[in-house]
Amino acid sequence: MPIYSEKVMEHFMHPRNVGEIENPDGVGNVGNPVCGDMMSFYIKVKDNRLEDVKFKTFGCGAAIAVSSIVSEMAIGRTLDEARNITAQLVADELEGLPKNKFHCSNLGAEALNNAIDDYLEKKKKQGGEE
Amino acid sequence: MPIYSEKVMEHFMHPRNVGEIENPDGVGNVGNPVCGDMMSFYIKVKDNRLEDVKFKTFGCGAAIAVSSIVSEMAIGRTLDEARNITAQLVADELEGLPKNKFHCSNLGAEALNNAIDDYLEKKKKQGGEE
Amino acid sequence: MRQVYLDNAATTPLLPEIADEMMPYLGKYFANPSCLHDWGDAPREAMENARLQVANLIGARSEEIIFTGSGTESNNFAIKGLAMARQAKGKHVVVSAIEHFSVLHSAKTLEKWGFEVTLVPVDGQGLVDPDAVRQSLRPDTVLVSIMHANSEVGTIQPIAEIARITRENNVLFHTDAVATAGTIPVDVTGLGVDALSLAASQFYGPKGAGALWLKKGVRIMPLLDGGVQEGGRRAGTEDVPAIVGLGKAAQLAAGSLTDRLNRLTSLRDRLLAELPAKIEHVIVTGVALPAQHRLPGHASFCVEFIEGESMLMLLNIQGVAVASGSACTSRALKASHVLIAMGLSHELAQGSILFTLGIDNNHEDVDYVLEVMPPAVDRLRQMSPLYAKFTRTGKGGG
Amino acid sequence: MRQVYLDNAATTPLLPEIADEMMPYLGKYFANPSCLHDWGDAPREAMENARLQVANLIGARSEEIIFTGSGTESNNFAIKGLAMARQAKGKHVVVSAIEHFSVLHSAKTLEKWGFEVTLVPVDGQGLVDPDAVRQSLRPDTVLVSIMHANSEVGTIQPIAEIARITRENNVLFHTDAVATAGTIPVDVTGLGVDALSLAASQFYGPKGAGALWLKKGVRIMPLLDGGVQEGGRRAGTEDVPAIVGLGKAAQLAAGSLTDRLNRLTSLRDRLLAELPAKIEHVIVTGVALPAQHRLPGHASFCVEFIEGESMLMLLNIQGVAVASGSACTSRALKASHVLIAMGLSHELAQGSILFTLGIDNNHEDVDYVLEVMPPAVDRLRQMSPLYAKFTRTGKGGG
Ligand SMILES: Cc1ncc(COP(=O)(O)O)c(C=O)c1O
Ligand SMILES: Cc1ncc(COP(=O)(O)O)c(C=O)c1O
Repeated sequence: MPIYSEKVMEHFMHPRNVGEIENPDGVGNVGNPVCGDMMSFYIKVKDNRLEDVKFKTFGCGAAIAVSSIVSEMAIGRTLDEARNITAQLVADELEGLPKNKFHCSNLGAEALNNAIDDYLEKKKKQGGEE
Repeated sequence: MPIYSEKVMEHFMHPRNVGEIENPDGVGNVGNPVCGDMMSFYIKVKDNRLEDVKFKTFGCGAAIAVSSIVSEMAIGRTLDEARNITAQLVADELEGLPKNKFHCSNLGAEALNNAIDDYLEKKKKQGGEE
Repeated sequence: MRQVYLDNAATTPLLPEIADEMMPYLGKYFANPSCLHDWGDAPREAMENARLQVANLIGARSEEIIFTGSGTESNNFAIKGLAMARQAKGKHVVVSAIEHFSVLHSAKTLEKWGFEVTLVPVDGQGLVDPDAVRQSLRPDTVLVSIMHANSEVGTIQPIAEIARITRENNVLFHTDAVATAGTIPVDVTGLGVDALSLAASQFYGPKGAGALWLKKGVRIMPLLDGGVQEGGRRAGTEDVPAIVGLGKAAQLAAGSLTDRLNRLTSLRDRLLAELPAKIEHVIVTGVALPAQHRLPGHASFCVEFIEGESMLMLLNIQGVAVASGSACTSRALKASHVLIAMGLSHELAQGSILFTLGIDNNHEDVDYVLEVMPPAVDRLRQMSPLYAKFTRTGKGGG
Repeated sequence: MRQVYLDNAATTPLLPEIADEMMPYLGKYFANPSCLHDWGDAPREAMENARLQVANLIGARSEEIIFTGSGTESNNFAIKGLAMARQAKGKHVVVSAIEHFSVLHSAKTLEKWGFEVTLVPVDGQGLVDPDAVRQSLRPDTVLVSIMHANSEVGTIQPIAEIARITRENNVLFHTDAVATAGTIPVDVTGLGVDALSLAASQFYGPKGAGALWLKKGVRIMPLLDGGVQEGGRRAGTEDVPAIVGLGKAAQLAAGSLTDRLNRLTSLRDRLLAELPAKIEHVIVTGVALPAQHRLPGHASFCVEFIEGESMLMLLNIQGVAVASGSACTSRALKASHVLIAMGLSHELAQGSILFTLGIDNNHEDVDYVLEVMPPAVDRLRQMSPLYAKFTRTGKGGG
């Protein structure tokens, strides 16, 4: 099935960080069944760093591999660093994606970003409540 | 080359009665180079019968075979009998012609007819002159 | 590892005896069949023999067969060519919502050319209601095209009934029989249609050869203009080896249709029955058991909470070749227009998976699928946010 | 009896090494290249390799190659597809009077669709005058199509010169290179065209495979609507074996073009020189010696006072395969539109005969033709009323 790189296949076969985080600090959801892919990212933040990232994904092989690599790329990063994980970086890290699957790498970056937004939002609210 | 029947091929390879008749009793010409076929039929008439028929033909294999068989069918016939040599009879006698070549059998019958007309015309004129 | 090819709707293997039949035309009988010299004889005669073989398969006359390069070309030729030849009479065309893209997109092209197109809906099993066709007809309708069977959900349409309606209304009727010709009995008189598309690569013949059957006297505008090949209706040097292969495939199919049918049906019925029994939340798409109005080798499903391509990939790793969505366009990303037209949600439609059996398959292949499929589904569901939601809330299931 | 095939313009034999290359795709690599599972890999990779081979032959990029089923399809696709994609800009198209029917009749179809078509004339050698193309251009001209070489008279057109004019005027330029690609050097950049048609069956490849090269960025309306194959520009299950054969043929041609060219030219030049020397009242059609602007294997004549098909038949009986009029449409009865456009009389044009050499031919073949041709001509002239008239009156000769 060499429409996918070996790296994509490896992550599809052995996805890292599948699952949910109980009481996550942030959650990011993207996609919908019409476009064919849905991703939920869960993050745990400590000292402005992503201590843990988990995901659940409904989608094609590329979507699963993207989720896996994004989670791997994100763990241990500061929030700012994590924000710099672009679709292109994700695709490069996977040694390329077929043209019609590039949008998947976009979704992965977006889901992570949404989770970070969610964390910051919550924090702001908590700050306001304090 | 089995687009042509064996009979067509035989007449094409060994056409009967090729040539001209010196001082013919009638001459019939049909066709022109635009349509691709030209036939000249020469007849000798004796006692209202076709004593001799010869032809010259410019045209495809079918045109040559048709000329040959028409000459053969005509020799020895009365003028009225010769008039009954239709395109269909010619095609049948040749064991069939390809659809796009059927017009050749028409030409053959027409050329013979024209030669008979020419003969009758001349005779009438001679009769008038007498 | 066991290798199990279950993607016969995408294309069937070429039978070795058909390939053998083609060989001389890839060798010494290479000449152009239009040529007048002796070299043209063997290819021309072989082509005319193939024409007769194809005609015999569908109960037609050989002069009614026009060879094309694919099912897609036959459909484009039929839809555009029949409509355009009748535009003086009217500019309305009727097709079903679940036609193959070669019909649907040809109809779209007709729209660009000033035609109006009505899409007839289907029910939850993918069946066209003949009455809906009747109601779609207008005084300016010049063509109806309803496929004989759909290759995504296997549903066989009531073509003969629809044909009665088009005949009553004096409207031309084309059917796309690419999924049926050579697979189930197809008889143009029994079906009552005016034009019919078929393709060799769907019944163990070669790629590159299709045909359009056109009832004697029906006018059509050529799609490929040029030389006088195929009576001036389809120009271009004929692909003799492929045409010979199509003929041989037709002859073999005609001779073994019932055998093949029985064999495939028994395998199919096991899949239709046992897969949903083994895996929770799996629905059959198209006609469920007892499945008379279903293609014999065709078992299609939607697996809830997960997506088709990832299932396909996991099965592929186990040596099993299947399709998801439309077999021929697995690379298109959108949910199958067929499943959506049948009323399935996008979520469910994304989980489509399609097993299409061929004459080489056996019960061990089915056993193997039944063994490797459940863990694959399980694994993907463990990753799925939709499944998580369902197990949490009991909601989202179909 | 000696068998001499001299009808390579109708189609060339398939080289055994090309057939060998195709075999795996008629066997175990049968799958649909669009499929996502492993079965699709080998056919897909083979197809992409073929795309590169074809691109290399004509100095193009592989993503610019669209596979089709024939030269005719490529031409229909180009003429209709390029014009229709530009109809908002204008509805005027320019083609030469001696184009292949697949171009001419496509242009006629455009006329039915509201386009205007200008036919550019040719001179007595079949050459298009670039200035005539310039003068035919109008503000609403959207497409010019001039063939690279004509397969009836072998004349090679000044494509690069014409391309300079179309570029200056911002008009799209397509060339039908079916008679040249794989036979003489064809370089899309050097030619300066925007689109180019070719076909495998003209250079020892299989039937059923052609290509349209389309410069990157040029828009086209598909001729075959349907699936997403060929980037959505040409739908239908790909004929992988034929495509592989096209690729291999392109590779072999690229590697031996000069050798083939030299070999064919020397045989051709003998025919062009010796046939008119041996038989009275024979004229060369197209470019006479020294024949740079002539296809290397191509020798065509008109024999006065007799008709081509009957000559063809007599040569056939002697084991020699030739064509008369248009090679691909020998069954059409009218005088060649090419010869008429070149100003020949119908009478003369009917006597057309066409020897097209291939890489299997040798000098003994030429000797044989020079031996059997004169008596055949003589025999037919003895039957010809035109020859009789000429010998009587000295009139009617050309
Ligand atoms: C019902 C139907 N119609 C048309 C086609 C198109 O046929 P092809 O791929 O030969 O062009 C297919 C392809 O599988 C099909 O299933
Ligand atoms: C110049 C030219 N264009 C187009 C064609 C048509 O090609 P095909 O017969 O492959 O459709 C031919 C056929 O010989 C040709 O010579």
